[in-house]
Amino acid sequence: MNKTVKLVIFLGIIAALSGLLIGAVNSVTEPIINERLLASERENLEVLFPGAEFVPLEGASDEGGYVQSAFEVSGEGYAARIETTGYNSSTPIQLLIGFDQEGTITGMMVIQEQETDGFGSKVFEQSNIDTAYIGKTLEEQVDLLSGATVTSSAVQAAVTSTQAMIAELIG
Amino acid sequence: MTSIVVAILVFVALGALFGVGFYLNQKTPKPKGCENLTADCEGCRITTCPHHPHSTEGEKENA
Amino acid sequence: MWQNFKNGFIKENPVFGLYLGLCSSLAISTSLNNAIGMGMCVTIVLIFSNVLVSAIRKITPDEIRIPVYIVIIATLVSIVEMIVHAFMPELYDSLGVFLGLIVVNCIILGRAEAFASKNPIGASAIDGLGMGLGYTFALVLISVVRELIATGGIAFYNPFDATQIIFGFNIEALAPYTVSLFSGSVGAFLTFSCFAALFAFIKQRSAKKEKEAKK
Amino acid sequence: MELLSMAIAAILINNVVLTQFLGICPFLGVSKNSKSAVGMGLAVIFVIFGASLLTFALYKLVLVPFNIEYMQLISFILVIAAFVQFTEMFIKKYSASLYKSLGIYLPLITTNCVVLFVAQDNITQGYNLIETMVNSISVPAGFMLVLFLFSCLRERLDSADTTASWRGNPVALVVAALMALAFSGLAGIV
Repeated sequence: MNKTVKLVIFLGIIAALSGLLIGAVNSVTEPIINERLLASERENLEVLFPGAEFVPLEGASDEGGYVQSAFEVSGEGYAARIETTGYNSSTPIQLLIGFDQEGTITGMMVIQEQETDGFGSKVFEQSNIDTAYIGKTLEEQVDLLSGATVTSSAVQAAVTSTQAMIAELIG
Repeated sequence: MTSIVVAILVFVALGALFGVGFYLNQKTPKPKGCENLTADCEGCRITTCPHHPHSTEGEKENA
Repeated sequence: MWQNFKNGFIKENPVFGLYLGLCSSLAISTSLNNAIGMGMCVTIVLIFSNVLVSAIRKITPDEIRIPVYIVIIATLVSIVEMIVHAFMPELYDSLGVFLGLIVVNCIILGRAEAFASKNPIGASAIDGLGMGLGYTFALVLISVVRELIATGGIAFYNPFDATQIIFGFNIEALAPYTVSLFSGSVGAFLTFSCFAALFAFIKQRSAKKEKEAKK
Repeated sequence: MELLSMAIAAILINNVVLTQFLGICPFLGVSKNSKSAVGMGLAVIFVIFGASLLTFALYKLVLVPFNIEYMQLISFILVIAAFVQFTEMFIKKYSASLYKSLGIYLPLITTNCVVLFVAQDNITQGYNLIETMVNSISVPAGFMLVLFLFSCLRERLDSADTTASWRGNPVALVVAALMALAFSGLAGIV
């Protein structure tokens, strides 16, 4: 038998065993890791998608780097937690956005924001969220809010980048 | 389950690629005039490492 | 065999004596917690890789032994990484990329090549344990000094549950004199060089004594 | 512009050797003279650039579609190792002069942590292809810069009269600490 073939077969067997082992360990640890990733965000996710099943999308990331974590909501769509900085550079804005299976924005929840009261903070009032964000399809850009340009354009850029990622996920 | 099968296949392919590369590289002779060239590395004190300058002089330290 | 084990600590301490695995020992020695976590991971990988390499030493073709070792080590590190990720999430987060970089830690490949490929399984396992503990010992030394100087205290958490402090203290008198520089790279290099010089000093002195004894 | 500041940050501010502690072994080992420092540095740039592109493609085209991201570490190390072997073989075969200046350093690179770090970093940072390319040139360029500077210092250090127990690596690490201190002063430029 050719020597090279023999060597390749030996290494192949070792590699196959290793692959099997890693696959097996992964199938044990993956659900635990997913559960842990979910645990800290479940509470917020439940608000947007009550009673749904969530699967963390670990490798998911967007072009602009705004997305902190993303989840597939089985049967309902997707959710993404994004972070961006508006006017207040020391406290970033954190939002949780819900998408349906076509990528239309169905919900938005403010996790953290410390923008200027009366200006930037208006972006996160429920009335503005309902008109500027909810119901936007993947092709539409979310609206800017006059009088809060810095904050709302920061959010717009982050949401646009997230929409692009969701579009890629839907495929 | 299919993911494990794909994982094994990818793994075997990469492993074989590395093995073949390693073997072929070992068989390729060094070019003329470079036979005795070695990169001296003194990053660690393992004198048996082929890159350690002491390895060619035999074991110097017998600590 | 006891000699092998002891060698791993002082004379052939993998970190201070042989300068192996410097990258990780400098980077994660910011706290005792990280040092022990990393040390344990490396020790486990080292024991298993030594055992496996030794177990297949008679059937491994010599030409491709290095690739075989690398595949074995990478597999073990992946498994350890997944287990730590699942069961010790805080440790996973604080070790970060260095957990995966155990693969290229020269201690492991070095021991596989220099010891395990030539010795029976039992001796290889003990060698792995000795070297791993020697590495942990070095990491603990550096990290204790760095954490004390940088924060004025030591804290060690339960790796399975980070809210539970197993052991910790704060020296009040030190608090006004903490040097935060020591949690960064400058402190790492300085602390390490002091220990390396100390170990070199011990080694040189014992060599001198041996020489005199021979005379 | 963003790419430029990314490159400067990778070379000077987040220098792999001085702030991330990666590649310390070659930093101490191959810094005996500036010629070998440059050779090693160039070899590392080449290998990291090639290996990063390959691992990036492997991740996006194989690991993600088949949902086997957990194979990242192990497949990357194999790709890097294979890439180094094939590169060394081709250089041996086709260019003796290139082998003389760069090739002899290739065997030292397989277990160089910088290579694996950059390959993984490109993925965890979520870089696109262009950013990956910029990152995988500038990180090793920072490595080469520090290696070269250090080798120049080291030539002087070797002729200095140091106490026996500090001779060699310990005093070299003190110099590294001072370099890290100096580089930390650059943190504000981007």
